[in-house]
Amino acid sequence: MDFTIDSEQKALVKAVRGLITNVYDSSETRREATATDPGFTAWEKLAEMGVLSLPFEASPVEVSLAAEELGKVIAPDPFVEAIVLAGGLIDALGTDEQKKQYVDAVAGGEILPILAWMEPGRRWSADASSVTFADGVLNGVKAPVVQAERADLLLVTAALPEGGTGVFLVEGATAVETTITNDGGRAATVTFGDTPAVQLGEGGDQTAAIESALDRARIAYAHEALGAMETALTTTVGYLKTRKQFGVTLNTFQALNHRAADMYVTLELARSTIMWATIVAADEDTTPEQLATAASHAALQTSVAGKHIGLDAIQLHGGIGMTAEYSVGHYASRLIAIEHLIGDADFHRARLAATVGDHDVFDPIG
Amino acid sequence: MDFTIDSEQKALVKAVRGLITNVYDSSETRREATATDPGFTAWEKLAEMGVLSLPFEASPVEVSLAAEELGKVIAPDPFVEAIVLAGGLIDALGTDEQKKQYVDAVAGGEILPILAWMEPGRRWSADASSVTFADGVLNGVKAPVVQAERADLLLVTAALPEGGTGVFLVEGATAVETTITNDGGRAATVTFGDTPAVQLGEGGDQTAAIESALDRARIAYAHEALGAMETALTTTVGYLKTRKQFGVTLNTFQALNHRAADMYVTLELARSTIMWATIVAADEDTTPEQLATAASHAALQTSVAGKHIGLDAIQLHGGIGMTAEYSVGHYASRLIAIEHLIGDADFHRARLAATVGDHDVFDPIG
Amino acid sequence: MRLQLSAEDQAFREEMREFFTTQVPQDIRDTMINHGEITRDQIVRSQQALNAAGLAVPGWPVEWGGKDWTQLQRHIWHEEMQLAGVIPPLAFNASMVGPVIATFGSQEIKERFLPATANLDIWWSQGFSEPDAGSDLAGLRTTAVRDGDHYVVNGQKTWTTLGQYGDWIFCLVRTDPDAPKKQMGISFLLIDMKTEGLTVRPIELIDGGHEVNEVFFDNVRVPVENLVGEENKGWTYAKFLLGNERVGIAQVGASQRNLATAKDKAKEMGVFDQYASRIVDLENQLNALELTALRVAAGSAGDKPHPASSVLKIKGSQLTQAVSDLFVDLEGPAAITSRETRIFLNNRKVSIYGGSNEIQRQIIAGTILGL
Amino acid sequence: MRLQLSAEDQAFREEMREFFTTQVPQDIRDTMINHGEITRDQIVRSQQALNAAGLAVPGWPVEWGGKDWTQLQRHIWHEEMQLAGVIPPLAFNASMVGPVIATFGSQEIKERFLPATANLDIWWSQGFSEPDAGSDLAGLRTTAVRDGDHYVVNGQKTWTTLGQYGDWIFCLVRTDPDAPKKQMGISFLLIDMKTEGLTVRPIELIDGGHEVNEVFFDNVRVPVENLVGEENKGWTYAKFLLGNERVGIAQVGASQRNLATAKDKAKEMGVFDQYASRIVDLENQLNALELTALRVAAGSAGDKPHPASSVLKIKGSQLTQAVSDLFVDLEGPAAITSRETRIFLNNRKVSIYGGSNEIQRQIIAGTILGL
Repeated sequence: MDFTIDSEQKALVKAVRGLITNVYDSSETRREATATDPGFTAWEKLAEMGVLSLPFEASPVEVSLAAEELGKVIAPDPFVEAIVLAGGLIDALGTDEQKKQYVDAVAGGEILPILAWMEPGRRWSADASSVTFADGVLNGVKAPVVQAERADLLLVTAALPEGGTGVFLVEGATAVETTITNDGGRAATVTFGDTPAVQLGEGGDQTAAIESALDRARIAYAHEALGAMETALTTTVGYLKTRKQFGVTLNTFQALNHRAADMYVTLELARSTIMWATIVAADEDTTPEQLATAASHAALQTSVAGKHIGLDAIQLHGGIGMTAEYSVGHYASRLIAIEHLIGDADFHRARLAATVGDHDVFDPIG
Repeated sequence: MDFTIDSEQKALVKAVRGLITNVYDSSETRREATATDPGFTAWEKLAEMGVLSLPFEASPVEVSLAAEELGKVIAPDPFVEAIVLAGGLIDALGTDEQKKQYVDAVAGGEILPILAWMEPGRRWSADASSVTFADGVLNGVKAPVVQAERADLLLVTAALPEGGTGVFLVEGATAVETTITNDGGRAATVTFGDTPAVQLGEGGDQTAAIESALDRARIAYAHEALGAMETALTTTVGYLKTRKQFGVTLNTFQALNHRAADMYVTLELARSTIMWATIVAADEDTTPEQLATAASHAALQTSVAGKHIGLDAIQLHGGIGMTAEYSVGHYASRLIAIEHLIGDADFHRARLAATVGDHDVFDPIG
Repeated sequence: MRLQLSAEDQAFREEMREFFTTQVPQDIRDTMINHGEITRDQIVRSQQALNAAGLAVPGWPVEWGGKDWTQLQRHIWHEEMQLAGVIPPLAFNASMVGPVIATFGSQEIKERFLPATANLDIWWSQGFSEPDAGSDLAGLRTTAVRDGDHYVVNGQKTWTTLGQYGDWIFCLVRTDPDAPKKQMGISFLLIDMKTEGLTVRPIELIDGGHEVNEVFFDNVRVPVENLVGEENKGWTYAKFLLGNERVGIAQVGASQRNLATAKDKAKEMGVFDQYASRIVDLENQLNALELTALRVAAGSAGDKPHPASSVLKIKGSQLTQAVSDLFVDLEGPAAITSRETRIFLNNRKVSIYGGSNEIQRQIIAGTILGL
Repeated sequence: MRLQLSAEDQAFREEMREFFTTQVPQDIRDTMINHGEITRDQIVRSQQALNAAGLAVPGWPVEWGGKDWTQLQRHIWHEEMQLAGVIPPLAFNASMVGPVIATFGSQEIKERFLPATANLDIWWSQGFSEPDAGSDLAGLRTTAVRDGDHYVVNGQKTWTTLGQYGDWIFCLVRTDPDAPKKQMGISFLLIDMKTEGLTVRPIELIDGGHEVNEVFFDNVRVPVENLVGEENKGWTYAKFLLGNERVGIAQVGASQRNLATAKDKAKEMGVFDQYASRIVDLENQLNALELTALRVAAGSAGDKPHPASSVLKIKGSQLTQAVSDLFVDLEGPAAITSRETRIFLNNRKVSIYGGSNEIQRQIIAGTILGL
């Protein structure tokens, strides 16, 4: 068991941090970026630095370290969505030819792929139901699909005629209705009407691969959230130290300091679980079931901790924390969004409940 | 809608308070009382004052006011168990002859009746299952039965041969194994082996009457708990004002004061629900279903508030709160006991969940 | 103790329910119930419908349109209004500046402003908070210097809710910078927002909405007759104003209506059973809150704020947020684009404004518990 | 980053698990696992079994029976011990007075006490807390006045856990009442509990148990050679002692074992599904705690307490209590007579002793966050 990172990984962290804090050098810069479509501006630089190739060339550890740095400034670039999730699925399922066609282009930032998997009225199931594939075409509606309009390539989960769920590739125009998400991003309702599509990979039921890709993405999202929580706490502590009321700085008030201490407790516990989940994902002996368990543990910590830290960061700031010009509100917004992208606390509790009775003591390193 | 009490009721409160604070004039006196069987010492005086006749002669309002005063000093006398619950059931179900035989004697303190309704492994169901009645005799085990050993008359719920549950009267010796309860009281496992018994009242299934009697008892218990919570908070506030640490009184520490404020918020909200439940019970137009809903609302508030206030009272005291010589620990113990006598939070949430979808806005005065 | 309302209050309640559910335009109530965006026009039409029936400003003196209601009746009025999805009268007019003018203003100022205020012909904004003051209201720095028949006002206000719609603004200004205590030397001034030198700048909130503003005063000349009461007595009037608003502080009717809507939504989505326990918990807590509000209303004598007002504020804000949280979770993945999430984010304000919950705990600890 | 333990640590873990589950008397482990009452004899036998295998005092210097283990190995040792239901070595001996004597004591005092301390031939009690001090340890008032070759000790200690079994007691006493700061003028004294003038009075706790005591000193004469280190330097040794105990502070192994037992119990009672979500939540939090303890153990260098120790203390105590609460609720109506309820009440102590959770928050706010 080793939680430390090596010198190369440290160098990666430093490089990503340098890049991303340069692009989003203030809350205002990020706001400007999200105000204009597609809502993010670091993509080319991330491609140039090789960050977009991490899921294909490095381990989940490097992916998570990068995601955490992006989370610290809540970079709006769809690294987890496009690269970890959609890109990861191409890498996992694609035929040699498909990989050849797409992987380098995705890693190079030339093609932005997006996985359209969620369906209206359903809750984070890996299988598709309302979108179906038959006779070479897709029909049905997917929503919300993050960055669907900007995407060059949609990966669409669809119910197969013979049962099971497959992943299908759609390039070019589809009926997309985009809205601004509550964290300043973009998401769309995508409607397929006899839309021609080819299946990714060798065909057949791909539900298990989709589930594992989602679990890897959940872990990366958890790291993004971890970065966001850390900044939210740091910002709050800084505010308590400097903001004066009634003639004294806010850290004169013990009740506020203790609230900040509780946020720190939450943060450090979440950090441990989230780091561990990455280590589980990086281990070559990990089974899909172990990956699912680790992802759900990380997601549950992320949901509960994200809400605690995000919302208390606003409360401890008072009115300023409610404004779009100040940073912490955006961190809370992003943390709430991540919770509903990875599956909320109820969802992951139910997922873990299915197996919690099968073991005695849960051993994270066993 | 009127939460105020009239001058006669105020006089009752004053009289009960005078009596009970005289009998249990300190935490030490109460400890001495619970150290010797049967564990309570105010019974005769409560009978003399007429407190034991309240369920038979007055309304639930008077019963609740008395219970609250007993709760303020956590009087160990089984007022709710014997008088409200068992006595109330005799009054509700008994034949004229049975009432004549028992009610005055119960109200006069000459006969202590106890309802044996809980069964090992079951959770607060009004119907009996493991204790059965057939051919004039009872068989099976009841536990825990509060004050069974001291009881002069056991009312035993038992499954009827033809289905349903009846209430049976058992006088005199039964196989009773008594233990000290965690709040300093007495409870027993009572075993029936071909024990002769006669049914209370006219016979047949009496589950509905048992349920209503339990609900009335739950509301009285809630008032007892309310009294206990009030004293626990008052004691804590007094301690914070006077106890010195680091050279200053504890109320110098804002974090502790805010914890006490949260206890007050919890107390006042619980008080409103519990008072309302009594008013519902006292209203002659109230249906058994409305009574059940009110009782569950009161019980749920009692469970959650009792735990919050009881446990934080100990925490805010520190070590002294852990000791048997000091008072607050006993208040916490009694509050935890009440929670498990009336049905815990989960039980009442489930009970309310059965009907929560049937109405739009819940109107407490409709 | 008695469960039912008195026959009189029962009749009153039915009258209110009847009025609110039939006499206030349906489009307004539908927008409220379905969590839509409320327009300025809807707020004005709603209040004018109320005012036409004499139901907009019941807390005012009778001669200015008020009702001689009990606190319980005012509670019922507010509760039924919220349950029916009616927009309550604009607080700045009905609960804030109106009562101050009615209590402390000259006859001339009353006649000039009160009828228009009750009918929302004048839309009032509030100029109390300042950027560096936060919860420390008395630390305000906006000045008003006498110059002949005018005050010249300079400074900045912030958190001015719906200031973009405002016709007039009531302000606390510092008229005596040399007063020995910061609470002294403050005056209560009424300012026409069209006056030269006054500018309103929107503040965007985290839900993307524009609901609060900064208001800048650059040598704004205000006629001395716009002073309410006496010069340098403004803090007294402000305290009166802040203590006045205790009916409806818990927003319990709105939360109850929202919880009922959430039940319907959960049923529609087929997830009712999954959320039943959480709904029960919220209903149980809302019931406790409603009953506490009734106790406070029934137990309030005269104009003294009941000490339990802070309880209503803390629990009311927590439950507003908790019900809102339920809506977000019901949305599932759609929460990332849902208006419910924006409402949830916006609702973070309710535990901050009007005296944050930390301030309320401080009040309970100090005033009630004597800590 | 690496998931598995190193081959060496993996072997170490298996060795520990093998030892604890086979070489410690079964009756002791059964009593622990089934939440029974532990006797003095069981505690002694358990520690002597560990000591015989060289596993009682791994944190001590090697020459006095310690092991040159990494922090991670000490964590594994403690974790496996708790998972197996083995009673950990008596903290007063193994983690408190032992390390102080080994670090600050003279050679003579080491030889005299350390072997007997490791083997629990001497049962040590702790004489730190006093009735009026609480969390303010340095405010102690028990005095030791030099009289020839003796100190004469007068005063009172309290919260002396298991003092009824004690052979000796290590005490903080005030040797210089005129010292300029209260932390100065304190000495660290070893006192034979059979000395005349020393009396132990039991304190009953709210669970009805007798686990702590008051200890009274009435002109108790203590030979000067029983002083550890230098006179008036006792506060330094006390701080060392208090900072020393970071392995096992979270009691995570015990909580994990208890949660596993709770699962079995819920299944037996046929209520597993009802409690599954709560069990998941606890397992999720315990996992986070265990991983944090591993991070702290792996990241600790030398003898400095890791700043996250307060995190372990706060969350560890909360989860000890939460798992205990689950046991109570599983009991249903039987909770009123159940031993689980007494354990639950007793467990209120874990958020109070060893620096209450309020003190821990203060440490986090001050030391870590710089507030």
